[in-house]
Amino acid sequence: MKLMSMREAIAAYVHDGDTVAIEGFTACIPFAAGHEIIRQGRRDLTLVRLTPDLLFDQMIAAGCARKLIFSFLGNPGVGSLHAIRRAVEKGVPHPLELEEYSHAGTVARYLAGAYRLPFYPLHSYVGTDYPKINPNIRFVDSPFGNGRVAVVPPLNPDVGIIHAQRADVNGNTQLWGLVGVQKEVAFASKHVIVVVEEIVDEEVIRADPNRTMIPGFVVDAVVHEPYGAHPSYVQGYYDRDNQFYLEWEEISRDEARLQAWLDEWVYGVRDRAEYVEKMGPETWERLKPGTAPSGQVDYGRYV
Amino acid sequence: MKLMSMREAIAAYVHDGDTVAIEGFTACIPFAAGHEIIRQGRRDLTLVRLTPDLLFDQMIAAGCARKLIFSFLGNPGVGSLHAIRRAVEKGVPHPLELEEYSHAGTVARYLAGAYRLPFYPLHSYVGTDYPKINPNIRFVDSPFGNGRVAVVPPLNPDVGIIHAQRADVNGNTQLWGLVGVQKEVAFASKHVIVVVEEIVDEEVIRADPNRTMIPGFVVDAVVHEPYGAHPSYVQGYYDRDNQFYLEWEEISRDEARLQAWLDEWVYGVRDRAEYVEKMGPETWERLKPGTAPSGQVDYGRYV
Amino acid sequence: MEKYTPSEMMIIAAARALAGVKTVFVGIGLPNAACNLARRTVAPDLALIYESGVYGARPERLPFSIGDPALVTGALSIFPMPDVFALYLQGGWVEVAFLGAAQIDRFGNLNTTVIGDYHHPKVRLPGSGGACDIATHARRVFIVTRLQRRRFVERLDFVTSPGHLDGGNRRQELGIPGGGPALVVTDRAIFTFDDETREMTLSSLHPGVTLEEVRAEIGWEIKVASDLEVTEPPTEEELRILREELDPQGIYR
Amino acid sequence: MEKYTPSEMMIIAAARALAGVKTVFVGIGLPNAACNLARRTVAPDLALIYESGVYGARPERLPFSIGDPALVTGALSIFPMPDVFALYLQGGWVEVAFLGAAQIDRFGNLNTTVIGDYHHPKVRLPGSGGACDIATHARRVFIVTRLQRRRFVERLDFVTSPGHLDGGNRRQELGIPGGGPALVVTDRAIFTFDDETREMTLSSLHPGVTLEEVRAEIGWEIKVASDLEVTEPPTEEELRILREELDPQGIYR
Repeated sequence: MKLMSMREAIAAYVHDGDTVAIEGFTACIPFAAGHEIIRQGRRDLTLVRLTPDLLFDQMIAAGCARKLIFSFLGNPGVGSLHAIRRAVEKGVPHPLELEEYSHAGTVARYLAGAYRLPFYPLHSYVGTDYPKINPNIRFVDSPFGNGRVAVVPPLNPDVGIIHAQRADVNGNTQLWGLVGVQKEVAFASKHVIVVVEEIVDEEVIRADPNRTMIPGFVVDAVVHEPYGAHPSYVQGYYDRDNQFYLEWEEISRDEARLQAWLDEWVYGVRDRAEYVEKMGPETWERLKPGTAPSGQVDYGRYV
Repeated sequence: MKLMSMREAIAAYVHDGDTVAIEGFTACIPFAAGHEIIRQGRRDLTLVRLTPDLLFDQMIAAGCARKLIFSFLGNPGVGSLHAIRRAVEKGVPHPLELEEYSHAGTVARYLAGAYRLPFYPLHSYVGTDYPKINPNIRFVDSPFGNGRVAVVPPLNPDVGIIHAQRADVNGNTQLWGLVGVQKEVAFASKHVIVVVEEIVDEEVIRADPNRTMIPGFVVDAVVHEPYGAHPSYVQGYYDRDNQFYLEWEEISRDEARLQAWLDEWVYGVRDRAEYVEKMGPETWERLKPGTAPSGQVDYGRYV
Repeated sequence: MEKYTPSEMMIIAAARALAGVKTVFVGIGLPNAACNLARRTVAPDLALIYESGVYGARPERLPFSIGDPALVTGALSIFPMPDVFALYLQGGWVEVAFLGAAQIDRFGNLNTTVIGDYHHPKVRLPGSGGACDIATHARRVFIVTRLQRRRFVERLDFVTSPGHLDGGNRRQELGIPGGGPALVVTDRAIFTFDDETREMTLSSLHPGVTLEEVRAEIGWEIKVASDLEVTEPPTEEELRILREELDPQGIYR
Repeated sequence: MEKYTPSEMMIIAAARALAGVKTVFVGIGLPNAACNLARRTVAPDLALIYESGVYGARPERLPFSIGDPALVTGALSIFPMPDVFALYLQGGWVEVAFLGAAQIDRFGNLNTTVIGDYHHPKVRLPGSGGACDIATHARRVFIVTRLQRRRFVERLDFVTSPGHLDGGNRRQELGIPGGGPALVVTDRAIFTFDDETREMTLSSLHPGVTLEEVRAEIGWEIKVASDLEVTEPPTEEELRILREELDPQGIYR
């Protein structure tokens, strides 16, 4: 039984100075968790994410982070992450250390961490400027005389946070739609917080075990937080709030306006439940998808 | 449209001297494909499989193979593979070259092949006798000064054969239950034959895209062969024929009896359809599981 | 039918280049439109692969990003990120990939990382995402971008994605698996790469565009093909499909 | 209740050693019975992981092999083979793993490959399967096997799975991640490994078994713990659960 509130989970597992990986590729971005980290005033975090997205723009604007490990810095489908750009280009509100890879490289760092390997090989980076700016990108000759590959070292975050459709109270987690690197981050991290739209009975999980991506034994906290990924989306539960992604382009261009937004929507609400209420039912109605059932398969009963 | 008969698929993609990987861990072992390879009289194959199982015992007894790459040589839950043991211990019917790994090593060879890497790292083999008997197991120092790992080179079979529950006519393949290394073999192999219990409409595949393990573009031939994995099993479709696995212990101990079995059940039938008919409906009734539906998930309709 | 725009010409030229291709790695925007046009014309078997882990998407709306849920519902397969890069891309299954860039040089090397010094950038750009990996592995890379002098530069501020490096066989010598840039499609002209030197070469001017206009937008002396052509203008059918079926809202006009 | 058999004593002793353990990597047979007994007694949170890629199985029949479909239906999670080895095992999530062997030496190194010379074997055994990987990675390895002189040998014909190598800290010095063999449970006695020398040490005799009987079945001079104990015989409850709930057909008697 690992069920706890977001406040409890963040208080227990995210500490100043920690390396925190928050994953979900476009889908299932754990905004509720990030906002709680902001509210609890965490500082000097090393934030890790393939695609920092709006969430890290907000967390960095709020002053949570010292360093960013990433591979794509953009507001997907819209434009820039202006708070992060201000930190990098002008040191506002304070400088931000960057450690960057291509996506394959960041993924490889998680894999080395999850697989407990001293390095993970990939073919990228030859002929690029990455090795000059990132000493974690090195090269190894194959002992079989069949080539040379880039390698990156393991990344084992202090805590990994992911959002999914559903889990049981022990953290056995099922997700569908884009699955990103959620599984790898969960296995690589020293502690794992899983945030879900629904807590389901263990029998629901057991009915379709191939759908379970994260086994409970790697999970420390299960947080039940409906709409916890807004303004990103959860496949089958709600749509991406593209309107907000467009608005963020304007909000984040202006440091004062961004801080006012944080005051209203992060510091100004107690928790995600209050955020959901404040957004109002018309938001959730607007983002509600139609239905597209998966169909069933039969595992067979063997007695 | 890649649908063809087993006879056509084997004739087109399996040639004398080829390296042939036939996977499926306990479940979904492509017996029908192996029997057709025997019937077509292929010779000098290098057979690859984590767990050779009864199928390779039969193929090696039939004289198809020159070499075996593997990691566990047993009749799972029963005992030995006597035909393979005869070849190894006594050179009967003829000697068999062995190249062996632990499971993690065989898996790593497939991964290096599928990922087009010159090697794949793993932590096994230190302190064992494997490096002495297998020159494909070597060691690499991490350039990050954090240790040393074993590595194995890529394996890219000429053809990979797997069995699954269902596919569409273009080879988009869904499987559930034990999934073994089917996906990795399909991506590592130069040609891929997928054998399925059911050909389904593309819409069935599209209804649950997270269940698709093998995309059609890596598949060369789709063979519709109900009960094609007997005496192994297909989750939800039929049970493992444990009775036959027990019988094989006796059949395979006796070279003459084994050849008689091949005469009757492999050479003596035209194809798997005839084998299924010859087995009789009571076999399929006996092996029929009850029902255990997965439940459905909702992908959401986004318009 | 109304006269076509430079963007439409760019999309249509890119679509034609996909003739016979079966797997393409693509983002949202113009290249996506080009792929969908190709499927309806020169490449009926073309399968689209998105970096987000989607193969065979069939969206019911114009996707907003490569992670749009409409790309997931009804797709043929969804796969995790490690598979996108190691299995699909590094595994060598992608025939053609589309890339854009803030800066491109004469050998098709691309910069999407910074303008200015890396450590003190004037403009911090998004970085690689999958671009470096795509440029490394795709059998052929098609670059789609507007022809602008600030993009077509003599020297990149940062090499994010490898093209033909410093030309010739250097890319192959260093063991980079994919074939590298094969085509640059812009709003004014099409460029290919010389078989030997691997230098970008102007091969076709879109109708009405002059050589001088093209030269003015390129930061080095561009090589010109001896058989410089004029791009075949869009056919009625190409324009009809693009406007009526693929872009009814006129986003790509 | 009827008197217990040596096999039952072996299962029960193995089960007790799982007190407080949460993840165990297990095969079919005696160790499986031990794990299921532990779940009902000393380790209620124990999760079973099978090499076939099953976590949290809840079979409705006695599984015939580790790949039995009854282990799949109703399990908590099914995962592919690369995950079994790289993510679960190499990732360090397995607390205890059970292994058996055809030969075991005084440092818990195991042979399941050949009897005789590798290239001209007298008996060709199954080989590693996952055993080498399990022995490399599990935090603690429990070896369950009958005490027989042909098994407990001075020198292995082949080292399939690493134990404490030649003793002391050699295993750690070479960087093998897991902790190595911690316990050998047999039908006559229990052995642990000396904290310093890592040599197998007789720590407990099952009721009624003599030191001489044990010595006679071991191919080297076995070290004996100074506080050699007699194994606590099975309790009524342990026997009841084993016989009534786990092994009603008496397969493990």
